[in-house]
Amino acid sequence: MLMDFGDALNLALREEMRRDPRVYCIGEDIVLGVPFGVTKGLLDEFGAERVLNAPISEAAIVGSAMGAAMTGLVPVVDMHFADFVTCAMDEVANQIAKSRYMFGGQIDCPLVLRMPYGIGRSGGGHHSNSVEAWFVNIPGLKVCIPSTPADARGLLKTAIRDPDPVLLFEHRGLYRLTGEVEDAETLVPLGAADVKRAGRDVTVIATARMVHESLEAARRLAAEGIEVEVVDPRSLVPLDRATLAESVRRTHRVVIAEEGPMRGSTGAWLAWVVMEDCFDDLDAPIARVAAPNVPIPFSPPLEAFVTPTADNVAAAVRQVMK
Amino acid sequence: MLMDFGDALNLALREEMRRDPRVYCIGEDIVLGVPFGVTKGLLDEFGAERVLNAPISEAAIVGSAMGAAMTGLVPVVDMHFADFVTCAMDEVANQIAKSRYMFGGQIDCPLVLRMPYGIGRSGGGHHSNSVEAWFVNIPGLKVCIPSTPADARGLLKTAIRDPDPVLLFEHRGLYRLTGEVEDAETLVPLGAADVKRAGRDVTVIATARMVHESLEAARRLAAEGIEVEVVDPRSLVPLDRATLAESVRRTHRVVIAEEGPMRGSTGAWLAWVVMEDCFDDLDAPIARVAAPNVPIPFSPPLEAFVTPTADNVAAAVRQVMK
Amino acid sequence: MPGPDALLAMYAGMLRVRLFEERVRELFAGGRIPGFLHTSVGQEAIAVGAATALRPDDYVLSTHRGHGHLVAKGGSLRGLMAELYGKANGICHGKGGTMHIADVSVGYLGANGVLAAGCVLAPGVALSIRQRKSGQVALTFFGDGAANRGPFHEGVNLAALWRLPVIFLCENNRWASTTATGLSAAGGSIAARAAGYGLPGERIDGNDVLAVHAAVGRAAVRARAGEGPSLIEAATIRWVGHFEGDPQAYRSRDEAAEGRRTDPIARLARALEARGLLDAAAAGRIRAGVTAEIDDAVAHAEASPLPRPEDALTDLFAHYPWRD
Amino acid sequence: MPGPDALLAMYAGMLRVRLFEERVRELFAGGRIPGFLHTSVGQEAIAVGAATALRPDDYVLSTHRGHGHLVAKGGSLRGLMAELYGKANGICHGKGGTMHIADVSVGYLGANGVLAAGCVLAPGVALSIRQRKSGQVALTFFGDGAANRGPFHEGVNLAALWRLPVIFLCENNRWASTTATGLSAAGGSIAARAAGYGLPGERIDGNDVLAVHAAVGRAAVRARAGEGPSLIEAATIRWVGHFEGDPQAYRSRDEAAEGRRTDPIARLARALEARGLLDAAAAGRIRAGVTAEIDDAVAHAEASPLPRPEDALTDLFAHYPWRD
Ligand SMILES: Cc1ncc(C[n+]2csc(CCOP(=O)(O)OP(=O)(O)O)c2C)c(N)n1
Ligand SMILES: Cc1ncc(C[n+]2csc(CCOP(=O)(O)OP(=O)(O)O)c2C)c(N)n1
Ligand SMILES: [Mg+2]
Ligand SMILES: [Mg+2]
Repeated sequence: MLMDFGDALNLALREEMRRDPRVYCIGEDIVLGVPFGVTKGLLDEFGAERVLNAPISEAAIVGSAMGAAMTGLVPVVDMHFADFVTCAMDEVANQIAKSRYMFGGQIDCPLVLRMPYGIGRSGGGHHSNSVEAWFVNIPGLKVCIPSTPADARGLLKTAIRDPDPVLLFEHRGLYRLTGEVEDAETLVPLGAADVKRAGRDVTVIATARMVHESLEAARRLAAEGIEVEVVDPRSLVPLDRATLAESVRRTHRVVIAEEGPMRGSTGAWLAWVVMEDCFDDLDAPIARVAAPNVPIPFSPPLEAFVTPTADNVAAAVRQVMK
Repeated sequence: MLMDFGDALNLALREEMRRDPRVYCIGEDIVLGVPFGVTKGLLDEFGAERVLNAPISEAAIVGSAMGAAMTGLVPVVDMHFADFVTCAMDEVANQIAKSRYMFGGQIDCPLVLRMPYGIGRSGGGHHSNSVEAWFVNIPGLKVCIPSTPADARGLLKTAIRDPDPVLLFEHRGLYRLTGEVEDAETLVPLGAADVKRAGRDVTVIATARMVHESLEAARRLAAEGIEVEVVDPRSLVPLDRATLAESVRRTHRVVIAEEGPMRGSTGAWLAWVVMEDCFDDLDAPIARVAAPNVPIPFSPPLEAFVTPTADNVAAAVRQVMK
Repeated sequence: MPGPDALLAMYAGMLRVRLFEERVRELFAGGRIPGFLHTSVGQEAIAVGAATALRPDDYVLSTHRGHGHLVAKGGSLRGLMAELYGKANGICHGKGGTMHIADVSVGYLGANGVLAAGCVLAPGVALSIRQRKSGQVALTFFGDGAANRGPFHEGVNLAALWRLPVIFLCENNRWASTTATGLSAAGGSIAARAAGYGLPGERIDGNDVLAVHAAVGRAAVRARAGEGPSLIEAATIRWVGHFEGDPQAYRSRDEAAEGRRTDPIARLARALEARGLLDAAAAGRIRAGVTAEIDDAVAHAEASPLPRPEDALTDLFAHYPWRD
Repeated sequence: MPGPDALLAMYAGMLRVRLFEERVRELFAGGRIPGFLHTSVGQEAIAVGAATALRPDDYVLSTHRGHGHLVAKGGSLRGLMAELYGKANGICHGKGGTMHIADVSVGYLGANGVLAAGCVLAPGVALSIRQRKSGQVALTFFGDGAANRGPFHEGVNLAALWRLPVIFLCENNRWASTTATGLSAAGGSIAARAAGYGLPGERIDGNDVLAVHAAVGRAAVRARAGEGPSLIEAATIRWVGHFEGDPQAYRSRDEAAEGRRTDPIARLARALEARGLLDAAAAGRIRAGVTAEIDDAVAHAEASPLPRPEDALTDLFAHYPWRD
């Protein structure tokens, strides 16, 4: 069936909440599904016990999710905007990520943090950030970042069933993107990259919104006779290194596209991974597409300037083809 | 004069507090200099107005520092352990890092966050983390990471005089390391890497404690006829790319050594930087030394296992020499 | 009790905030202003009662709903409107926008996209005030919802502990987005939390500009006397959506109606009329004057240039010659 | 009022904590135990008064000073001591150590190296209790210093708002490391903060195990009845350094002396003697029994193997077949 990214997430929540009574949702204004509608209507089907509107207390929302997860429930936290995970950073980085390990495996911590993120609509400096790189750097967390409605649904379902904490980065620019979603319940495994477009000349490794920008760039470049392969890792932790390497060994040229800031971001790390696995296969330096190292500005021309697009991807591809 | 790393930081604080009455220190238990002694004795010289023992309120400690910095003071915050910056992450990532930019340059935010960090003495999962990679990924922050008493003093002085926020990562395993420190007031500029040992065969880029592990490895490898150059960036933001590239263009082989976890860390990013600047100069894949992707365990043999050492650096050098 | 001129200034001040916000809403609806917009229509008495009780050099820290606080503090309408438009000559060069406006020249240290952030910034501003012996105060606005975040606790405790010149002014407009205050603040009272820190806390009618002015005035005197911070909870009503475009499914239409019945501007107008300080003609002149100011600000913003795209790279650091 | 057996169990329980902690201190001084060590010598009445007022299946969340809480909750001394030694068969396989001990089998959900962390974990534990209709309660310990962190505010507010079965038990031992409570908690009272959330808050004598037992018992009844959380501030004295090796320059020797004068163990002993429930011989037998348990735990720990270094890579995820 055709549905949008937000509805696909909503479907995944419904399916998992029906399947497992331990699953509940918590967050600010989730009963009415503000701001992105993902949790809309859940209250009617599952009741107030399982759809909890919390006060503006990110540390308590995330911390309580861990307390519940340690003792038998499966919380799905809506961070409202990923930017606000800063208000619960200790709970994520020191508590959730570390407890299974520090306690010698005594506890499961099956929870999901839904992280709406990304640039767009002049959200400004506090509502536009890509912070996934911080969590890739924190051992004990799994990190997913879907680009299509089907992947969003499948990854969220898998994340909810995972016995360990999973962060799901949902680009807010994708919520109204429609795509084909299986009628049957379909899971997408973690650690399984997906080749969104096959091509022989260049491998573009892209996440979330940048997958679509890369596909657009690929269409344009095809007209110039350049065949671009677009590989979407879908989960960063675990990372499907095999699929990435297999593609690079065929194309010998790599572009890595993300929306986060250039410095110290996931793209820099992915470049390292590719180099580690495929150094001798590379015919050109890896090129990267990312935002410049500034906060996200408000004014449309400024915001547009820092937002990576198909143009940037196309330019990067041409560069590695030189 | 010969002094240890902690005393060199203490000296820098005294020198800067004498020079500029706007400078003050704030943190938990800093009057008695607990736990690392860096702020010891400052109260006697500068009084309670400028040496503030704060309650256990990291968000208020860091947030108030920004409020003071915006309005004419120069706070030096002692984070106690860098691990606890998670308790003030919003203040650092969304407030301090972004305000000059979001406000169109209306304010200066001259503050320093002193970040005691690192593995050692069975500190365990909440007192041993290397979190500098998160801040390298946040535009608007400068990040220093000294390895010697002289650099510690010089960088802290420069950081205090900088009109923008600077994080200084102080490896807690270095506080009692002694070294030569100039009698005269000496500043170390940001963005100036330092070649701690010259060598023709391999460039080892290392930070903080790993500089010393790398020097030890270099001594051992010299006996095998391998001449290792050890380059200490000293500041990660800004980064002295020129000095790194200059070295790599001579040696054609690179090892990057840090104490943080492998995945998504500063070493991965530095590997990207080297590749961007020197791809055609590399005769071998870059090798990295870092901790495995786990929290830091308590038990001595486990802690030792995850702690990068000279052995790891030597092994990495031999690998790139193959 | 403020004198006639001061009362008339409050009246004009509230009208300026009201008409400014209503114009901003129109401009947003008309696609002239981008962003996630939160306006303070109905809450003008708090912004104006507070600003008029402070010295021009006192500081305020604001929120995501901060236009009115800046207008009341005396910020340039031209600079503010141009910023909301995202123009190059806006107060933040278009980098901040609605949730990140700042105008240090009038002591307005910034709106904030993160709730309750000002609660921990304010004690630091107060530290610098004390160090500089400037006799200023730092007032931070925050909402009933924001009062449930940790920084409220840490900031109030620190300010109380160190007797810092801070005023914590909570605008309780009954809602945090879709969530009623009673469903987010245990105990139901923000003011009651003050006692736990040994502080005075009072709940006032936030639709009575004189009550706000008096309460903030008392808190400012206390702060300047070195007696420490105060917590004020001002009850008010948000007439409009939480953000522009909010369907407001969570509340009944009656509430907006109740707001209009208790309109702080009409209320002050009646008081002024009763004392013979205002009549229809004078009211008309004031409105005309304020409208002219806003027309001018809009004309200025419309005529102003957008920033050059590459200006996105400026203003990050005071000085940064390095290549990244 | 607990019966004779219960009273004797409390006496033995406090003695077990005391002797365990003192042994740990010796072992640390002797270089047998690594890490940053915080012991609870002098604070035994709180750990034991609380644990004996709870059901075995109730949960506790602990702190950096948590050995005593686990001993009192009935954790295996062998498993605990082996963990403090960093041995492979410690309760956390040597991965946790002093600040991260956990023993889920007795409802002890973990010590914590981050102050006040338990204040936000506990409401979630209570949510699962409610969902499972298990009638358990979740008690979180925290210190007077930790009470100044944001999570205290957010956790108490959430638990109060949702009437969750949580007990917030503050161990006020007058100091947060080198910082006196009066210099960190504005108003000077943690208990007084409860009122702001519409909660009962009481300050009790934390050196009176019966007072602690009674207060926690009342809070547990209230929690199980669905009436919500309670905040208890138990005043006590830390006899020893904040951490092992603390020179304690910040306080006078008198305080430790005062601690010994108000020793909770001697105090209960006197009460038991007065009621003819304890005499020197019986006291000797109890001490001998506890000492034997601790000797056994030490012998077990000494004899246990250290983990294999590569075991540092296990226990991160339930299942992780991927290459990083
Ligand atoms: C830390 C944080 N959490 C969540 C949000 C999203 N958010 C923006 S406004 C708002 C409601 C705020 O309510 P209140 O504090 O009462 O202020 P009001 O909007 O009523 O003026 C929320 C949840 C945010 N901006 N910051
Ligand atoms: C969030 C955080 N900040 C700082 C520290 C460092 N620290 C460890 S114990 C301690 C004092 C704690 O005082 P209190 O809460 O009263 O507990 P007590 O040690 O007295 O039992 C401090 C500051 C920490 N562990 N966590
Ligand atoms: Mg509100
Ligand atoms: Mg204490």
